[in-house]
Amino acid sequence: MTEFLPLKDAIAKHVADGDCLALEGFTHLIPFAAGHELIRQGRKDLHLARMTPDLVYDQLIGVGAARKLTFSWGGNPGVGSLHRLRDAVENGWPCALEIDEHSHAAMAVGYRAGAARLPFGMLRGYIGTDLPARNPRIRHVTCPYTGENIATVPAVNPDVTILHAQRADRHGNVAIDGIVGAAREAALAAAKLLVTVEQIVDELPPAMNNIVLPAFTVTAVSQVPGGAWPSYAHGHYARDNDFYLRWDAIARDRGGFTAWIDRHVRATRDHRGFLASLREAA
Amino acid sequence: MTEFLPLKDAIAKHVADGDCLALEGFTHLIPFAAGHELIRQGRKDLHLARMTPDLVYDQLIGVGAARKLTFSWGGNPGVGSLHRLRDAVENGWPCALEIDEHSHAAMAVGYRAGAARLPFGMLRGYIGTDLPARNPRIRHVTCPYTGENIATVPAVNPDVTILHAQRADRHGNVAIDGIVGAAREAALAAAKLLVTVEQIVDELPPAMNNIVLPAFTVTAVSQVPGGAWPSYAHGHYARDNDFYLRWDAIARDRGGFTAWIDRHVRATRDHRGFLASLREAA
Amino acid sequence: MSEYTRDEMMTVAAARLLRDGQVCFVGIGLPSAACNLARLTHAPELVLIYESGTIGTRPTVLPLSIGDGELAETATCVIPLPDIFSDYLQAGRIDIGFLGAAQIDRFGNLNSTVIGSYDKPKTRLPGAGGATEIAAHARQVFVVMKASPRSFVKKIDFQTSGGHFPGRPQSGARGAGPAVLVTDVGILKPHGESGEFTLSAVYPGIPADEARAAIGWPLAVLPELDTCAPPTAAELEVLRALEARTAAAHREPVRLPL
Amino acid sequence: MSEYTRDEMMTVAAARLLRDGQVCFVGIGLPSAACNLARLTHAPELVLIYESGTIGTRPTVLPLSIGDGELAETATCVIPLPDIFSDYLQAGRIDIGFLGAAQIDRFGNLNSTVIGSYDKPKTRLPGAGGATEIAAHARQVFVVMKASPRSFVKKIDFQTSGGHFPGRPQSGARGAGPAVLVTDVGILKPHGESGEFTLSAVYPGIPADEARAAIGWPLAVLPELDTCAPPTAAELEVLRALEARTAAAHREPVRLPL
Repeated sequence: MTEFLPLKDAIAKHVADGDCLALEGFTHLIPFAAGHELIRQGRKDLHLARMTPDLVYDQLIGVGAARKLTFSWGGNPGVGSLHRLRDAVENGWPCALEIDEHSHAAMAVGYRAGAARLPFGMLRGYIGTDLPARNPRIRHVTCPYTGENIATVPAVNPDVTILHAQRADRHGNVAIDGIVGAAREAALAAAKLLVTVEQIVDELPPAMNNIVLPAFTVTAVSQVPGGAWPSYAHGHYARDNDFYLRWDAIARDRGGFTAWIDRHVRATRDHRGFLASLREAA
Repeated sequence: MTEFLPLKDAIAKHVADGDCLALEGFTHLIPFAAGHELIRQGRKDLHLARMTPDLVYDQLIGVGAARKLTFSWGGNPGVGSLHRLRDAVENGWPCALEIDEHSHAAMAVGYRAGAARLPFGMLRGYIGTDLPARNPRIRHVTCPYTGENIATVPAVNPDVTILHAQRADRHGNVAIDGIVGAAREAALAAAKLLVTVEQIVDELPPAMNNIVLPAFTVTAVSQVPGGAWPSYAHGHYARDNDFYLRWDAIARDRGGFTAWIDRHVRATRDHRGFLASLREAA
Repeated sequence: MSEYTRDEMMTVAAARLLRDGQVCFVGIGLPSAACNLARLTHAPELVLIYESGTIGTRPTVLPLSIGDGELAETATCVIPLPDIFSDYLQAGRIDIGFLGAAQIDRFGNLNSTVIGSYDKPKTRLPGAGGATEIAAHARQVFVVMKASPRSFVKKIDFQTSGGHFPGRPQSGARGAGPAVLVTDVGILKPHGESGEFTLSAVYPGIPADEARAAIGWPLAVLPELDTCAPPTAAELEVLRALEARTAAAHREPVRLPL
Repeated sequence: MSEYTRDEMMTVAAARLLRDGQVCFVGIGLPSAACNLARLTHAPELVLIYESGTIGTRPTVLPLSIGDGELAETATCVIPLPDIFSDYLQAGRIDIGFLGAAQIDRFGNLNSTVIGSYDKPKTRLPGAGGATEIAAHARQVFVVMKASPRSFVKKIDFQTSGGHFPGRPQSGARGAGPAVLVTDVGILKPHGESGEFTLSAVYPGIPADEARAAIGWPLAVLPELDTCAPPTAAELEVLRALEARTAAAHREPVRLPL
C-alpha cells in the first residue's frame, strides 16, 4: 500500500546514505523540494542518476552529498554551466565525483531496461564518439540474427526514484500531465518510488491512456505544493527562468553557493519555509 | 505527406502480393474492413503477423491468402478455435501455412525492436517451454555485464501495418483511444502504415499524452465507418460478441466458410456493402 | 445455505485464495469471475490487470473478451501491451497469475499449443499467448481447470508453460510457480521436493475418489485432507448478481455500425 | 531593405535551408528560431520535434528551455523521451537534426564534452545529450555555430559527435552526416572525398577573408562562391515579431508558488 507521508518523513524513512537515487523530470516537474530535503537531512555518499543533472543536482553535488553521477547532459538549460558540477569534476570540490557519462539515447534505454528488469539495454548508438573509450560500462553485443554489433549500457535500477507530479488520488495512483521525459521509466526501474505532488484528489481527471503510475508501484506520496519550483508543474505554475539565470551567479562561487544553501535550505524547516525565505530575500 | 484515399485505392496502391502485413488491434479496433478488402482484391502469398490472429486472419487464411503466420495466440476469444487456421495447420487447406510461433511477451518485444529499428528484441522469457526447440528464430544473447542468458526474437518489421482508429485529423495525425495493444509498436515498425478511421476531424480532441501517430508516420488514411466491426471502436460501437459466436459455426465447415466469404465479402463492393449484406441476411 | 453448482464452488474457492491488495494478472472466464468476486467481497483493493493493457480495472460486469471496452473504462490506466509484459510481468510486479490449459501434468506443466505432434498436430490449440511468461514470472501461479482424465494427463503433448519442471530454480524464472490447482473436484497443491500436485482439500459432497477418477495420473492425497467450506450466502449472492448483470449487459443487442 | 544583425542573417540563412514537410529535431536557441521562422514563412508544415518528447509543436513564442510548457501545449502529441530516441531518431524518421558545440573540426566532428583531457578537464562542458545519436542518425545534420578560432579548431579535444569521420559509411550511422555549417561569417559545406568543410557562400558585406580569420583551420574556399541574399523585409518582420512575442512572454513575472 502506498504511504502518505510528509516529505521529511518520506526521505527519512526511505532514503539511506550510499543509495543510488534518480530524481527525474525533464525540465518539467523536477523534484526540487525533495532534493532540498535530502540536503537538510544531510544524506551523503549518494550515487545520483539523472539524464540532465540541472540545478537540483548542482545543489546536491555542491554540498558534497554525491560520490558518483550517472548522466547524459550536465548544464544549466539555456544559461550555461552547472558551476558546482564543474567544480567537483575539475577540482574535486567539495569532494571527488565519479563520472558515469552517457548519451541521452543510452540513458533512456538504461532506464527502460531497468524498468523491464533486463540487465542491459541496447541501441544503435555511440557511433563516431570517444565516449565508449572513456566509459567501460559502454559495451556491445552481437545480434544473433544479423551479426551486427549493437551498443549496450547496463540497466539503471535506482534504489529510490523521486518524482514530482501534479496529482495523486487517495489510493496512491499518480498522474503526470505534459512533458514526462524518462520519468515513467525511472519510476518503474526503482526499488522504491517516492512522489511529491501538487494535489491529492479524490479522483484523477479522466485520462485513459495518459501517464499514470499505479498505486502499487508507488512507495510513498507527499503533498508538496510548489515542489517543482524553479522548474514547473504544467497547469500549476510556470518555469522560473529568472531563477535559472540567477543561479548562475549564486553557484559560480563556493562561498556564495554555501551561503545560499545555508540560508534558504538548511535554515528552513520545509519547502514552504524555503519558498518564504526566497520571497523575503527578494 | 499522408494520403487520404478510399480503402480500395489504399490497398491497391500500397499492398502487394508476398508482403509481410500486420493488421493489429488487440480485441479493440481490429481492421476488419481492410482485411475484407485484401480478400476482394485477391492478395496472396502474404506473410501475416499479428499477436492474436482472431477472425480477421481466420478469413484471410481460409481464402488461401497467407503463406506464413507470425503470431502468439490463435483462437476465437471467449469462444474457442479458429477453424480456418486449424484446417490450414492440421490439413494444409486451402494451402500450407508456415508457422512462426511466439509468446505474447516475445511478439511485443519483436514489434518494439521493429519500431526502434533494432535487429532484435530481448526478454527474460521462453523459460520452461518447448517453443524454442520448435522455432529456430528464438535465440539467446549473453549479457555483457552479468553473463546471463537472455532470450531474443527477431524484430518484426512489416512491409505494411494496417490499423483501425477512431479519428484522424486533416493533416493525417491519427489518435487511438482506449485499449491499444501493440498497435503503436506495429505501426512504427512498418515501412508503410495504412489506417482506416471512423472519422476525419478538423482537430483531434485534446489529448496531450494519448496515443497519437503523427502524420509523417502515416502513409494513408481511409475513412471507413464501422471498419472494426465485429470488434469495436471505443466511443463508437460495441463488440459484436454474437457474431464471434456465430463465426464458430460459419468457419467450422469449408463450404460454409467459402459461401459466407463469397456472399458477404467477394460479392460486395465495399465495407458499407458488406455490412448491408449482413443486415439483409439477418 | 442455498444450492450451488460446481462452477460456483470452484469460483468461490479460487476467490478465497486472493488477499486484499494483491496484483493479479487475470484471464477471461473463471479467473476473471473469481478475481471480481474477491474484489466485491473480502478484497476491495485487489488490483486486476488484463493483458490487453488495463491496470486496476473495476468492471461492473464480467468481460467476454480480454479487451472489452468495460475494462478500459473502469481502469486506473490503459497502457500499451508491450509495457504490461516488460514493466509489470517481467519486472516481477505481478503477485498472482491465473492460468488454465488443455492439458496439465502432475507438476503443473501446461499445454495450450497442440494435441499430437507440433509439426503434424491432431488438434492445433490457440498457443501460448501470455501463459509462458506468466508461468515464469508471476510470484505465484493459480491454475484453474475442470478435471478430466483427458486434460489431467501423465504426459503433456507439448510444454507451453512451465510448472515445477526440473531446474526451475536455476532457470531465470522469477516466480515460485504454480501454488495451487483449483478444480471442480477439489483443490490440489504442490507437495514435496518435486512439487507434485496432491489433493489437499475436497469440496462438500465430493469425495476424494471422485477426484481420483477425474485425474489421469495416480493422484496423491494428503493424509490430513481439508474440506472447503461451501459458498456462503453472501458469496453466492454477489457472484450471482455479478453474473446476472453480465448476462443482462451482454443480452443488449449490438447493432451493425451501418 | 532594413538593417539586420549577423545573428538575424544566420537565422534566416538556416531557415531557408529547410523544406516544407521535413521533420526536424530541434535544439534551443538559434536552431529553434530558424525552424520556427521557416514554419512561419515558407514551410508551414515543418514538423518540429524537441527531445523532451514534443512532436509537431507550433509554439507562438520561442522556448527558453527544451521542455517548456508552451512546447507541450502546442504539440500534436507529447511522448516519453525514450520513444523519441528509439522510435523516431534511431528509426530514421528525422530528416534534419540541428547541432552546435564548443568545438568543431574541419570534418564536422563536434566536441561538447571537455576542454582539456577527459580525466582532468580544464573545462567540463555539459556533455553529449542527444547530440551523439542525432549526429549519427538524422538523415542530414545542420550545424549552427558562431565562428571563432577557439571553437573552429584543427583538432578537437574530445569527439562527442561524429561528422565526416573516417569509416562513417561502415559505422552503422544511418544519416549522411553534417550537410551544412551555418556560421555568422558565411556558410560552409562538406567538399570532396574527405567531407572537409569549405566556404561555399558568404553573406553580403562579409568577405571571405573575415571567414578565414574566424576559422582556426586553413579554410578552403570554393572558387565559385555564392553570396546569400540578405534577409527580406518579410523574413525580418516575422523573425522580429517572433522574438518580440518571446521577450514579452518571458518578461511576465513568475510568482513563487507559495
